[in-house]
Amino acid sequence: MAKFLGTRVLHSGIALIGLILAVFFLVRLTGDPTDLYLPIDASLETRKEFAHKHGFDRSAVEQFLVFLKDVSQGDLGYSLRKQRPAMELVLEAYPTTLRLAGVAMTLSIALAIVVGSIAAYRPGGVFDRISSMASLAGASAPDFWIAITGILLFAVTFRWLPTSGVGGIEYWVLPIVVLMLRPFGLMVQVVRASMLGALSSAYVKTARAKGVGESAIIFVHALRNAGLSVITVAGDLTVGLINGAVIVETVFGWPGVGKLMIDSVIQRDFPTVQAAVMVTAMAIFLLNIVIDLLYVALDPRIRHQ
Amino acid sequence: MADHPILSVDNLQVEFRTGREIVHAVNGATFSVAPRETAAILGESGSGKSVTAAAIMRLLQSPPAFVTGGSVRFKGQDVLSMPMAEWRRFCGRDIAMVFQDALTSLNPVFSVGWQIAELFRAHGVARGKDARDRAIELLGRVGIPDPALRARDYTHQFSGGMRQRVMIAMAIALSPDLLTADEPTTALDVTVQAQIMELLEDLRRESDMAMILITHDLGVVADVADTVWVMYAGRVVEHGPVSAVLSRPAHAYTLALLNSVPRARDKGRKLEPIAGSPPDLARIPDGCAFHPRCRFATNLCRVEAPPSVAIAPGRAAECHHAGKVFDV
Amino acid sequence: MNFKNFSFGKYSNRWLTGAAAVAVVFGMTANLQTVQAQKIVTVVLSEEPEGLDGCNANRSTVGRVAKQNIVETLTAIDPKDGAITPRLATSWTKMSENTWRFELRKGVSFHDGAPFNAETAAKAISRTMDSKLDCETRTKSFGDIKLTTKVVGSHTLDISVNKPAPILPTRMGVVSLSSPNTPLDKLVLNPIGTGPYKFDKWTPGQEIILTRFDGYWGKKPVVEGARYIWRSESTVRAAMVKVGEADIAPNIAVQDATDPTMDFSYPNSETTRLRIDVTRPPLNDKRVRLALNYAFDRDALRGSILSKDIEHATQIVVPSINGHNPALKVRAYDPAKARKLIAEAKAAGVPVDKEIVIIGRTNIYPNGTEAMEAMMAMFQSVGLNVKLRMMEVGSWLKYLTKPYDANRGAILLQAQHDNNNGDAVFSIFNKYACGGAQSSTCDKPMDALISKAATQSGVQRRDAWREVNRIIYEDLAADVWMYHMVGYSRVGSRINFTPSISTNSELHLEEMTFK
Amino acid sequence: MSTAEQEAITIRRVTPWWRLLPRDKFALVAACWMVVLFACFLLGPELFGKAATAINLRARNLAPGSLENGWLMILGGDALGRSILARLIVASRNTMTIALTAVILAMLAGGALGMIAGYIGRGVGQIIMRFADVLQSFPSLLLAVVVLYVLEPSVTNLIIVLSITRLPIYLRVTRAEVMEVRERVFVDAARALGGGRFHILRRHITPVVAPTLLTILTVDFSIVMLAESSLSFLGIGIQPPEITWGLMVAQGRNYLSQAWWLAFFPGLAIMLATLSGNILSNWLRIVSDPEQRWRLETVGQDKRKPEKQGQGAGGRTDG
Repeated sequence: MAKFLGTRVLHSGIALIGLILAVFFLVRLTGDPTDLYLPIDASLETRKEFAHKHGFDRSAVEQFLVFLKDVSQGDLGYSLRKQRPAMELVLEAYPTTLRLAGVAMTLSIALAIVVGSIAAYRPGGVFDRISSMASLAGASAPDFWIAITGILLFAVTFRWLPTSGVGGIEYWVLPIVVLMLRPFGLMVQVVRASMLGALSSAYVKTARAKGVGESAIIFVHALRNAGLSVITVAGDLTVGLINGAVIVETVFGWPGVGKLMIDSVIQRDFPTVQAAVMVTAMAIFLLNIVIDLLYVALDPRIRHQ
Repeated sequence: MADHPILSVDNLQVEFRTGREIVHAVNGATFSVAPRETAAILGESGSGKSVTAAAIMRLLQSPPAFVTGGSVRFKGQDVLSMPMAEWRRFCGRDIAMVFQDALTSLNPVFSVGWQIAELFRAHGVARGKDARDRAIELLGRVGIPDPALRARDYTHQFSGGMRQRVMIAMAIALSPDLLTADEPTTALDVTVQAQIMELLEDLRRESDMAMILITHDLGVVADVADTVWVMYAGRVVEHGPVSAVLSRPAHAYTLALLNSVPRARDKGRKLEPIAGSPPDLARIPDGCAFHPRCRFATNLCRVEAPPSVAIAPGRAAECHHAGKVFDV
Repeated sequence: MNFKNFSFGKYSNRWLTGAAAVAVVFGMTANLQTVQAQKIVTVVLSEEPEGLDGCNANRSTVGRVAKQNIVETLTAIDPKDGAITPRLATSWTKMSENTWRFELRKGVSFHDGAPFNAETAAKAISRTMDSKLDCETRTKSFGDIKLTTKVVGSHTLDISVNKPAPILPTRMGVVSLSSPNTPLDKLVLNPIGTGPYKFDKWTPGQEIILTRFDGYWGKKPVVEGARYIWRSESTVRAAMVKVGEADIAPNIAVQDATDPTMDFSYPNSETTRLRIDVTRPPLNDKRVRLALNYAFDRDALRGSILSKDIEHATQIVVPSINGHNPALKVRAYDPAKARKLIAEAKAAGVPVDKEIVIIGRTNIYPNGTEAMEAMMAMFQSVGLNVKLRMMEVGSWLKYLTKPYDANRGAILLQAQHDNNNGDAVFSIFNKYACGGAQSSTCDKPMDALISKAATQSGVQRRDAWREVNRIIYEDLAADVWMYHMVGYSRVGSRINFTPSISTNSELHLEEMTFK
Repeated sequence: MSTAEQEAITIRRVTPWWRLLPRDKFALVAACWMVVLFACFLLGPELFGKAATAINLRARNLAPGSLENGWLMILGGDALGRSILARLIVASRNTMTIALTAVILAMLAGGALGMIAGYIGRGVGQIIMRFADVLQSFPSLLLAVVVLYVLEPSVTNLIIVLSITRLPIYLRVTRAEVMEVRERVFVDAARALGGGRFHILRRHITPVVAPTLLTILTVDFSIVMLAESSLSFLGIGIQPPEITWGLMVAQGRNYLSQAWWLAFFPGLAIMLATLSGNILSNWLRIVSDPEQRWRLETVGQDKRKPEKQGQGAGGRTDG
């Protein structure tokens, strides 16, 4: 096990370095940021002076060498846009994104497993149809549409919930519902698909012959076998959320890494983009390692290779 | 046969509604099993014997399978109309089942010990460590070496024979009164087959357990069974004590079956395979279902369903020419 | 877990009843009572400021929070007519062509206790002008103009410029003064000024808190403190004020300003136009440029895609700016004339059916994309081959500032410019002079006039700028003029505040009172 | 038994798939909707091209349901008074080309890589998986800005960007399924019979993996559509006068408070397309899976309520 983890971490490290290199050079393809930092009316000399001072006029390779020197001294880049060290910005925004992603994913996985399993239990039945329709409708609805209509309805008309902002449980309701819709929709379909197969298998018949209750058959025997593809999709959706829930952060004003990433890309704030990608990449690599471990835990046949 | 039968199936009818036709898998099967007795249900594939076994324990997936007639009485109680909760307690404790292919019938992602212990847990007999120890003890009893260690292994880590032993361990966990074995050894090679049948016999004798053995292998029937029920096209066409039936069959199909199987004492004789192929259960021929393939078939067979002719006490055959077949 | 007698039916009922109970309880407790702190004003901005250093206070995102609230300027520009009123400087006299002497207000101290005098003022000004720092005051409003200061008396300061600066007092209205203890080598996130409110706390991504500064030299304001939050969606900002979660939303979109009791439109000193690339055929022909102006049905957009309160524009500066030429007549919508002009140009061999591309920038101003699509259709209807490409700001900037791409086609650039600094010099040089960073025109005589006007003052200065505007409008016809835009603010029922032209870049808390 | 009779039996036994369609009412409706969409895809731009771009500012944000401006305005007018119905029809071509091509490309590339990674654990498999990790952590917006900044924003570039961002989910799901399937007996049997590695992947593993990929593909369609919508909102997606449902949703975003229909109808179009895609894929999964096929066949049977005893995996049934 330790050997497995060791090689995986090593491989991930190499991949991470490759990723940072790719981001470093690709992001510099999106043009010289000088025009974006300086006001629109800045004169040509000011632009030249600014570009020279911050090294934007140098070639990407030279900038990379400077970057390496800085990194060796522990400076991971300074955001000119926000006038703060880039990594500090990202690490400040990250807890919010992780909390949002965590709560949304746990709820949507739990719900999707229950709904998907019951739907697969009687395919074509009433529950199956309704749950598929509802989950798909939720997944394919534009999320900002749900968010803003939710605010107009529940905050403005009914005054049940605050319009936006960070705070107690009532601040979480709308953002989490919006965040959950898409992962839940996809998860229900995947759980249903894999449970359909598991429920019609021979070992379920044996379990019944042993007098095991129906819900144990669904949620223990069948679900454990359907687990593999369910975790894979859940993992991918969590990655999507780790990359930041842009819509929720934008509409509800949650300071997450999604909005930070989008703004940095649009404003060509290279250090912040690099820092954000580095942190998200580490989280995603870690998540994928955990998922691979879950594979082994869930399916013994894989364990014995 | 003398005392009250532990299981009696009377005129059981099961049909599969698929496509635009109805497949009559079981057409009035009638048989019974006495306590501590081994009843063999003999028939070619497609004769409805496996469906009968599943129907007895209400394991048929419905739709497409529908039990449309007959009754299954276990110790006097009608299994088919039992409420769900009671049926769940019945399965595994009163009747247990051993399936043919243990690899697909055992859950691949749970350890063997866990799956056996589940029986104790599901029926509230034992929990946690106690359940595990009983499982290990059962594995030992069915002849699995080093059971404490092997209990933690998974299905794919066992050989075919060993897997079947696990199935048997699972079946006898709550020492049921009746064990249904649906072709338990078909997937195994001959030597392992003998060991498994021997194991089944020992376990049965130990716990006074009745057994229904579903097979198409005459050899197994001869060695192990007390009574034999020959099924063709969803009906029991002949039944009786094994020795009597196999030595002097009273139904044309049973006779044809015996002739199509090589036996030591008829060395040199040419084998006679049965002409034609098993009937299409969606279009069962009128009269006696076997008449298209029967040597003794006469017009009567083609028109009228044969009555059940009593040959001897506890023996009968549904054949218009039972006497003629008997005297061959 | 023993599933033995766990019949399936019961399981689902228990789940449903549990969920319903939670929902009911939840509904009751959550009818949110927005506790409105008595004298604290909550302002919901459209984006989080990117820093709060006093020397960037002329950038609207920073100015809305800091300018005249935390950091103050020597002189204040009255938005209505561009007149200059004393603030930290009580009076100023012109000593020579390049030098003005300022008498500073006495008895003023910074929030950190440092005294405000000639010496600390000089230190603040030199910090702002230091090229080591990227202060927007320097890069935007001064460019290549260098300021040098000389302490004459304890509260008397001489400020001189390397080029004739007739309107130096106006320019000083843009320079906000921070405390001498502010570090010189980097921009700070916690400005220290002399204003009526001092910086209290900034929770990144969530809010900025200002509290009243008791040692303020001026009248004690009513509002005790301010809490700045930000939401990107205008609909959400409008909803927050309606629900009472915020008191003021300085800018919301026209379609959200639906409640006359709370919504005010105000001219926001922004002027929109399509900058014509006069060097590229067929746009290098004046007839085609005039045809574009006549083909533009300017009344159709007012009150539909854009607000009904916008005014037709004929030049880059809004009427309240010195140098605005009121004599220029709006070119009314006349498609027939446009087609005639195009026919004349075609007859003269101008390639009129060559592709013309409108380069737009998404979210430059509310409904900007729809406006461009409508104008494209209007130009196409008079027979011009016009396409539209909307871009994000990074790509759009490639077309805005020099050096322009050599093999670019005929470009109409969607642009918007704001100038509420009182004088036309801040706008015209950059956009029309040969050396202007965003200029697509280069007319030698006009260039001479521009540089002369920059050195003049008083009436000659105003008339010189008016003449420049006339040349741009009538002789060069270098733009398709659109509108002087308006902004919309939503003010909650708790507050007395009417937005003015400067609300777009300054929000004076001292002017607010409670109903 | 005569051979003719024998044939009769076999033919009758297997109901052709198109006879199964009416059995599942939802699949029938979904199939009809797909036909409608395909018609819009083929004829849309030609028939309604002009109507979709005719600006009429008097009909700006016209509420739906009124017929006095002609039947095309039944769904109302957008921010420039253009008919939303006409735009929906015309936009279906772009939408289908972009979303379907992107999703199918992602599935093919992701599926292929996933199979290789799943089947060959060591070496190549590891490299592919780390490549997937990198792809997942690469911000899709940055990719879009880079591609669309360096190259010209065109439909093909947009498709490339969208399919690259959606590739990892297919790759990972395929790998998971392949690792599971590889253990099944029939794969060993095929290997024993001398089946080459690619033969096994193609003939034996693909049919097992295909249904799950198909399920994901249908939901992914809407995810890609909405990703394109957010790119268009930022100005790096589809350029007017081209239209896609995603662009229409983005354009409606600023009008939600008083012209909800601008974003609602394109959103509805995306939803209906996803729903019908998913229903058909579930139906297809049942038809193509011998074990499940009877579910459809029995639906047509008489509705007589089966007796209580019928007990099995399906439990009490009302289907």
